[in-house]
Order: sequence, then structure tokens, then C-alpha cells
Amino acid sequence: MVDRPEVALDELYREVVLDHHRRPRGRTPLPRVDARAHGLNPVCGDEIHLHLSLDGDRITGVEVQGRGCAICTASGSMMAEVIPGHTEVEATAFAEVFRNVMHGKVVPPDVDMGDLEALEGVKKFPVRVKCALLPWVTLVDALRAWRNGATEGTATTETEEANP
Amino acid sequence: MVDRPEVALDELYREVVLDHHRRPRGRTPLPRVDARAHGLNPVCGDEIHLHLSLDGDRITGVEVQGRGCAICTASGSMMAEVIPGHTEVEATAFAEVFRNVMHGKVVPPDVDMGDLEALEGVKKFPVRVKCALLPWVTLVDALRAWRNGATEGTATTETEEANP
Amino acid sequence: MTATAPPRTTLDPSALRARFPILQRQVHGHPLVYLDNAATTQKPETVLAAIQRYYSTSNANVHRGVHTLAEEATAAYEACRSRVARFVNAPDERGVIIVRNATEALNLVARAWGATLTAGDEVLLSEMEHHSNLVPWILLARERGVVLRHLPITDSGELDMAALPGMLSRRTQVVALTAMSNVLGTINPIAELTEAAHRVGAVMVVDAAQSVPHMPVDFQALGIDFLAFSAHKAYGPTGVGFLVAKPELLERMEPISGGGEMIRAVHLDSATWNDIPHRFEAGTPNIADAAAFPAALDLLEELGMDAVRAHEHDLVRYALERLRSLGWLELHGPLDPARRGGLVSFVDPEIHPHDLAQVLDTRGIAIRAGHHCAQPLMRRLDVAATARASFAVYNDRDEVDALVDGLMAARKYFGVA
Amino acid sequence: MTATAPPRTTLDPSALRARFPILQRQVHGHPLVYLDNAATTQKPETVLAAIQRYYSTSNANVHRGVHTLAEEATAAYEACRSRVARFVNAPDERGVIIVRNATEALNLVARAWGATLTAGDEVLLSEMEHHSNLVPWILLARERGVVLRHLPITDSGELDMAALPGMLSRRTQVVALTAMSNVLGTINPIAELTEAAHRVGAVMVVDAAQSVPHMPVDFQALGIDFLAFSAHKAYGPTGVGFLVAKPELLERMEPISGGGEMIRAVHLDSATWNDIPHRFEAGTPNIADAAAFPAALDLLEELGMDAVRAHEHDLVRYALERLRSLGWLELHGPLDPARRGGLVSFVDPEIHPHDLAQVLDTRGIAIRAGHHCAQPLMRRLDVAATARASFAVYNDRDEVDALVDGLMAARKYFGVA
Ligand SMILES: Cc1ncc(COP(=O)(O)O)c(C=O)c1O
Ligand SMILES: Cc1ncc(COP(=O)(O)O)c(C=O)c1O
Repeated sequence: MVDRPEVALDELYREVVLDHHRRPRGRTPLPRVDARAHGLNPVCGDEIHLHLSLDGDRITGVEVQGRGCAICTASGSMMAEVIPGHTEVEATAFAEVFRNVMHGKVVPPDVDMGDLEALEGVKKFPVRVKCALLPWVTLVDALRAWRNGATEGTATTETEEANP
Repeated sequence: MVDRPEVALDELYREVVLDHHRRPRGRTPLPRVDARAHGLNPVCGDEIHLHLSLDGDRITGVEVQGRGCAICTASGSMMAEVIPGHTEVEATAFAEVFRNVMHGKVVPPDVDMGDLEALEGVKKFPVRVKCALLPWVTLVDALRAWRNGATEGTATTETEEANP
Repeated sequence: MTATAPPRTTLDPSALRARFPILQRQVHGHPLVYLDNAATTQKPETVLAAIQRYYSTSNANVHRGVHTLAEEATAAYEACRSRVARFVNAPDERGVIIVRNATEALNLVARAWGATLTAGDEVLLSEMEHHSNLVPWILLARERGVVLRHLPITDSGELDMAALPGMLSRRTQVVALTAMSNVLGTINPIAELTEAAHRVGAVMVVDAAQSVPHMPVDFQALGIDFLAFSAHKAYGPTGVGFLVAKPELLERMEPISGGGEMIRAVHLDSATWNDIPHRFEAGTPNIADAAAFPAALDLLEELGMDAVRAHEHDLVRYALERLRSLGWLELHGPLDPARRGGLVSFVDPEIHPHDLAQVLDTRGIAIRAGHHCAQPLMRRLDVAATARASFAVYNDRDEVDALVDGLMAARKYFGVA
Repeated sequence: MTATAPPRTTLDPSALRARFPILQRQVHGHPLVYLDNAATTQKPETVLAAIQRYYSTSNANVHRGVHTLAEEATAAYEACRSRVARFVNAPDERGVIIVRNATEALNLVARAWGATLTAGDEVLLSEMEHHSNLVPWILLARERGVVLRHLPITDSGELDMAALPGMLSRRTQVVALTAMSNVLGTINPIAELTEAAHRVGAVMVVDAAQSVPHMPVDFQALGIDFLAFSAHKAYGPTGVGFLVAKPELLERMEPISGGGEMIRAVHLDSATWNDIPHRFEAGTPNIADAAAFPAALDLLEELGMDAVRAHEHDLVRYALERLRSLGWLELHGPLDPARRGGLVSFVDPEIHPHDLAQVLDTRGIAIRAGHHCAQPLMRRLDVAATARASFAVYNDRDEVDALVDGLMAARKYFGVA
């Protein structure tokens, strides 16, 4: 057996990714929560609880809790780093760019992905794309709820509750 | 091409069978009907309307109407020939013997099948077994209804009517 | 106008036959003449190879696995969805639900869309429907007090379009019709019917079991809402069928079956549903056969659906001619071959269809005899059963000749003058 | 007592592996180590050959055709029914309904038997059920006001039998439980549970998706009423599953799906149903895969279900030992290997199951990571997901060793001390 047979893995788990995974940003509880959402990956059961602070339409703080894999955790951590300072519209647009990248599109020249570029390797692992997207889907949900005036963001990834 | 490539067919359509098919017995309307049933083959849509006259528990007349293939028609015709004179119990038992023969069992030594023996070849054609059995299933239904005191026999092959 | 005169056939049936392993077979010492294609078609070598390939290289359960096999299996399964979407020009592959057969697709619409109907609402069907497009609606009517209406057919075996306006009203919620009758061969004017349905606010459901394999079908051009068909009638494996739908309609439908795949979150007493189309695919699907079906569509695309239609049109025209020339057969369905698909139903008044089929079988010729799952139509035609010969891309005029010879032989065998 | 100590294994996995084409494959340059058998098993050459044979010689639609192919296809399809009846010792082959998968079988019971229940009636499930044995009942509860109860599990991952009496009453109409948990491996005492169910007049439904392929299952000896399983988890094709039932119960059930095959007579506004089992099989079935499944059962019978169980028991005992010896894993399910089937769920507290599975995949090892369609159980175990290795007849101890090596390598890769 080769010493490190997991060479292919390094595509997925780049150093930056592993760093975010080991020391995830955005875990500190926010003093004030203006928007929130709960995200769920039905494929594996991974969950995210997302809290946001806003000043006007500008996001000032991001808090990500929950349990997910290294990819999901790193993606959420990078989001917590990159999103504060952006307006709601900018953040939603950024999420859309990231979604496109995960589905194989190229990064528009005027967009700086920051550490998120390190997640580009994920797109070669289709099942894991959902892991990387979970925090972003949840962000979009939280912002949509906030825009619609819901004080508590509703988790719109959970719809059509079938209570007996 | 051989002159008569249908040699295998002769197993199914023996001369006696073809004769009953061409000149089916039991087509004359009965003057009095004591039991009746309607039989249906769901596989092909063939139908039989069976009328019986009885004197006490003895069957005195059999009338078979409807539309069916050669096998079904011949089987009904043979039934119309063989059944009159038998009691309800005997006729039911005879029907059971015939059913068994169609499903590959041997004829009990004490049973005389008469012309029905010519239908033995049918058992090699599984789809056609239902054709041969239709008149007999209908007979058993008619007798069961009669026994249960229904003046008009009910077609018990049609159950669970699903009216909207 | 080329609409009623399809281009001359360009298919080479004998070359095609070589690609279907079963067509090399002999039956009762005769080469198989398979004329029961409306019941199910035969499968090309490429479909068989695709099944083998799937099981020998990628077999795994779909959607949930991280490992390589699971990823490959998921990709193969989902490729079927997008291939079908492309083949029928669906608006979105999320609108393609993979089911067992056309019957399940029609039951799914009747149950899940049917759940939006209330007592007194009407569903318009026709007298020429297959049981699969009748019984699901009978079940719905029984459960919800929905009223079923039936567009009559004319004596030439076509939908009575003059009766249509009188049968549509604001109460009509669903119009569900076959695109091509499996007994009469009639090709129905779906685009026109869809317009009429939409004018009163009804959704249009098309039973395309007989049309998708035999003529060009364009979901978006037709403007329809739901379309059902079976892979096994389109040169694909048994056990796979499709409901193609406008996604926005599916979004409004509740699942009718629960289990793995179709959920988002499950609690002991409640559950939330997954996105479409997965919401309607409970449990492990028929992965291998779905993975193999695109090979069948590849064949159809290679031939071209216009050429397929032209070939079968040519065969049915020839068959109608030859059968009519016998002089003793009752032929059912439109006389104009341009108005019908590649099948012909007939009755010899002296020989029951079962007996005809039996005689033909000894000559290696496979036709169907019976009610063809269309008992109400049989009653309308006042027959117990018919014999039916139905064509596919690998059939040719010689096989029609063999059929005609067989019908003559049957008369001789049964001693009909 | 031999009941808890199965006979020593007599299987020869390496000889068996040669009979499964996919097991010759390499993944990322390593021989495939397939440990995801609870999701789906691989298929022996004989099953693949049976599919080819069916399509190359006998393909036709079933039940209605007079011609030779139709007769052969019908015989092949019906042979599956009798083979399954014999394999699980069903009281009557009329009690075997051929469906798509275990999920469809459970939905069929929940809907068609469930239609006999009324508001306030109770259905007893458990905390360890697969979504396929939860969601159908949730749908029923929602429709009919039926009350769901759930037998809790103990901390060792077994049904809490002490709680059983308190959960059963005259209101209990259905008890529906898994015979073997797909997460914990727990083998449940079905005979005992059935007796308790019958004592209060409830019917006993068994989700045997994991038990039929891995241990002897005798329908009549267990005394159960309904049994559901999937062919694809028992070395058979995808797209085929079974509901096995007492015929007298099926007789009392109305069909839930309408179309061809399942009718006796159809009128435009009403229909009468065919006999069981056909009443529940609407439309063209998955003929080819049903025809092929007996080849998988032949393999199991050749090996002997006692030997299969013994082999997998040996593997799970060895796996539990080796995994426990690593020192850092949380293992779920009963510790006693005699009380569990051949699978083991585990969690590395430092590495998410997805990441574990990903590392293992690069070494050619396929395991499953996730909630295994058992979210309520995940909540009960207080985990988001687990990793699961599940065994089949072709696995051996070397593969367990490879798994253990992989788990160590994962810790190294992620820099966990
Ligand atoms: C017009 C039509 N609709 C529906 C069906 C049902 O197809 P399946 O049995 O594949 O569900 C058929 C075929 O029998 C058909 O011809
Ligand atoms: C215990 C159990 N029940 C039911 C199922 C559902 O099986 P299928 O997806 O084949 O319907 C599974 C498999 O996923 C299972 O493990």
C-alpha cells in the first residue's frame, strides 16, 4: 500500500478547508439576532441553525451552529467570515454565485470568492455539493424571511408539514 | 412451408372439440329457469349466460348462451350434454374433477368424462385453460346460488362492485 | 401539407432486427413474427448491455451514498430523468417522476392531483380509454364524489369532437385522454383538446403509452399538463414508466406513498416532504432499468421519430389494404391510415380472436386477442374481443403478408368456407 | 442451546466473490470492498443471465396473451410468485403480491388494510423503524385519525419488551415492526411480538427488508399476517419487492391502484376487481426482474440460510471486536453479536460519517454514512448520522481489516491525535 493513498482526497479537503473545519468561525453567539433560519440536508440529516444581525439592510454578524461534515462546517465557517459587511442583496447574490460555482459554472471575474475558492474541488464530488451548499441555502432562507418582515425567520426548507 | 403447419394445434382442437364448437348443444332456451349465473373471463372478456332447470335437486336442463372461443364454446356444449340427469351435488363434484384435470391431475378411474376427454389437450395451453373452465365456474356459481335459496342465481364471479 | 402524408419510410427493418436478440428466435419452427408491440416491444441489444453494465460496474443505492458506486448509480439514474425530459421536451427535468409504468403514472395523477377535487367536480374521459385511464378515475369518483363524463366516439372510431363543447364546463377540472388508442389506433388531436380543456380551466392529462414510442411527442408544444408512458412499450425494460408534468403542478401535489427518498425530515408523528420529483419516489427505485432506458431512446433518436412514424404508417396502410382485401374481416378504427398509429384491430366473424391467435402462433406469429384492457370500448364496438396486430420499427411488409396467410390458413383449419 | 450460537461458517467468500461480476472491479485503484449491503446487495452472474435470457427469448406482456412468448413470460413471472412463497413459507402463493420494493409493500398494507381502521384505532410501531415503516402510517394517521404509538428502545438498542403490555390494547389494530434494524442490527423477537399482537386482536406486519436476505424467515412459523421485503437487498434486481400476506386478509382489502390486470369487469362508471393477488398488481409489472429474482433465491438456498446467518454472524462478531479495540468509536446496537444481524453502525466523535466514508472510498471501501432513513432513531441515539458497514455472503474478515485500517488512516488524514 502507498503511504498516503488518499491523494484524490486532497482535491476535496484542501488545507484551507481543513483549517476552517478544525477552527470554525462564527460559532460565537450573537448579542442580537435579527434573522434566523434552520437548514436541513435531507440526504444525510445534517443541520444548521443560522443567526444574523443586521444594521439596516447590512449584515453585521453571522452565527452558525449545528452538526455537519467537514465540508459543511468549513463552508459555514467561510460564510461567517465573508458575509458580514455586505447588504442583504449582495449576500443573496453572492450565495447565488457560490451555488453556480458548485454546479460547475465559472466564477465571474468581478467576484472575489476569498477562502471559498478552496471549496471548488467539491464540485467533483456531487453528493458533497449539498454539504457545501447547506449553509448558503439557509442564509438565503433567513434573508428571504427577514425581507418578508418575519421577525423570526422561518425555515423554508421545511415546508408542507404533515401533521396527523 | 409445410402443407399443414398447425399439427400442434390438433392437440388443442381435436375433432370432437371442433364438432361441439360448430354445432354447440344447449343453445335452445329452457322453458323454465330455476337457476342462472353470468360468467366472465377477465383475461379476454368472454361471457357466458347459464340457465338451469331443476327437478328437486336434479338438473333437468342446461342452456348456455354468450360469446366465447372454440374451446369455451365446446366446453359449454359438452357440459350441456353431460350434466342433465345429475344432482346438484354430483354436478358440482364433476365440475371439480374437470377443474383438476385441466390443472394436470388424472381422471379418477370411476369418472366417465365423455366427450370432455377431448379437452385434455387444453392443459398444455395454460392461457386456454380458463376458456375451458368458464362454463364450469359459471355452473358452480349457479348451483351455489340456487342452494342458498336465491331464486335468481347471482353471478358470484362479479364481486365487490365499485360504484362511484 | 405534409401533416397527413408522412415522409416515405427510411428505416431498414432487417438491419434493425439484427439488433434485437429475441428476433433471432424461432417459434414452433418458424422465425418469430412479433406483431404484439402495443402490448410490449422487444429490446435492443444496447438496452440489455446497459442493464448488464449497470449491475457489473455501478450497482448501489441512489441519492444517499458518498462512495463511488453510489455516486455512479445516482448519476446513471438521474441521467434517465434528464434524457426523458429531453426526449419529450418537458419544461424541466424536475417534472419527470420515475414510476413503474403508465398505469402507475395515471394513478398518481388521479390520486394526488385528484385530491384537489371536490364532490361535483368533473373529469372528462372518453369511450376509447384503456382501463389504466379509466379505473384510477373510477376509484377517485368513488372516494370523492367526482363525476366522470365520457366523450363518445364516432362510428369511424374517432373522438366525437362535435360533442366536446357540451361536455366541458367550469365544473370540468381534469381532461384525461389517450393520445393514441391501443385498440383503434386512432391518433387524437391532443393540442386542440388541450386548448379546449384549458379554456374551461381544466388540466390536461395525456395517456401517451402508445404515442411516445411511435410518433414525435412534444410536451411543451402540445401545451399539456401531465403525460404518462411506459418504458417497456418504447423498447425499454419492464418496470419503468414516467409521469411528466409541469413542475408547478407537482409542487401543489401531496405524496401518496411514504418512505425513503421522498422525505425531508421525519418525526415519529409527522414528516415533511422532499422537493419534487423525489417527493413522489418513495423507496429504492428501479435503478438498473431506469439507467438502461436511455439506450432505447438513443435508438429512437438515431432513427428519428418522424421516420419511425413514417415506417409504421406505411406498414399499417399496407396491412389495412391487405386485410380488407380478404373480404371477410371487420376492421376497427379510422380507415384513413394517416389518422392512426401502427396497429390494426380486426374480427373474423366466424373465428374467435383467441382461436385466430392460436393458429397464428403455430406459424410463429404473435398477435394479441382479447379486450385489450378496453372493455367499455369493446361494448361500444359490440364485440367481446378483437384480434390486434401492432407494429414496431423492426416489422416489415413480409410480416404483414405472413399474417394474412395465417388468417387464410385459420379459415381453412376451422373449415370456414 | 444453539439458538444463540449459530453453527460455524461454511461459506467460502472468495469462491462466492467470483460469481459476482461487480466484485472484480477496482475503485480508485483498489479492489472493491463493498460493505453497503444493507442499502443494496450486489447481483450474482446467474441473476444477470436470467434477465438477459428473459429478454432474449421470452419477452412479452403477461396474463393476456395466447401466443408462445406471452405464455412463457407469464410462466416466468408467476414462477417468481411461487418461488417467493416457498422461500418464506407463505401459506399460499395467492398471498404473494409483486410490487416495486419493501416501501411499496408497506404502503400497500398501510393504505389498503389501513382503510379498515377508524379514528381512534391505534397502530403500534417502534423507535427503530425505517422511514418506510413510519411515513406510510403517518399518512394513514393524517387521513383517518388513527393514532400512532411507538415502542421505545432500550439503551442497548433493543425493543423495550417491558413497555409492550402498556402499549397494546383492544384499540390496537395493527402492529408493524422491523424484523431487523437497518441501523442497530437488532434482531427483534417477531414470534413473541406476533403473539402479543394477536392477543389484542391486531394484525402483525413485519418489515423484513433486512431479515429475509440474511436469516431464515418462516412466515407460517412466525404466525405473522403481512411481510414486506425487497429483491434488491436479497441479491436480486432493483424494481421488485413483495408483500406476502395471509390470503384471507387480502380478500378483505380493496385495491388502491387501478388499471390493466387488476380488474374483472370495467364499465365507464364502475369496475369489479380481479381475484387476489392480481387485484393489487395494476398495469404491466416488472416482468423481467421478477423472472430473474428466483436465481438469487436459488443462490441463497444453495448456501443455506443457516450458513448465511452463521457467516454474517461471524463477520459482525469479528467487526465488533476489531472496531471496539480501536478505542475511539461509539458503537450502536446490541453488544451481543448473536442478537444482531450482519451490520454495525459507528461514530467517530472527531470525524463526521460523511468524511469517514469519503476517506474509505479512496481506498475502495464502500460504507454508508447518514441517517439511514431512520431519523427518529438518530434523534433517540442523539447523533446526526452514523457510519454503517453491512455484510453479505461474499464479504470476509480481510475486508473488515481493510475497514479498520481505513478508519485509522482517516484519523491520520484529518490530524486527529
Ligand atoms: C393506451 C394505453 N394506456 C395505458 C397502458 C398501460 O400501460 P402499462 O401496462 O405499461 O402501465 C397501455 C398498455 O397496455 C395502453 O395501451
Ligand atoms: C429495515 C428496512 N425497511 C425498509 C427498507 C426500504 O427498502 P426499499 O427502499 O427497498 O423499499 C429498508 C432499506 O432501505 C430497510 O433497511
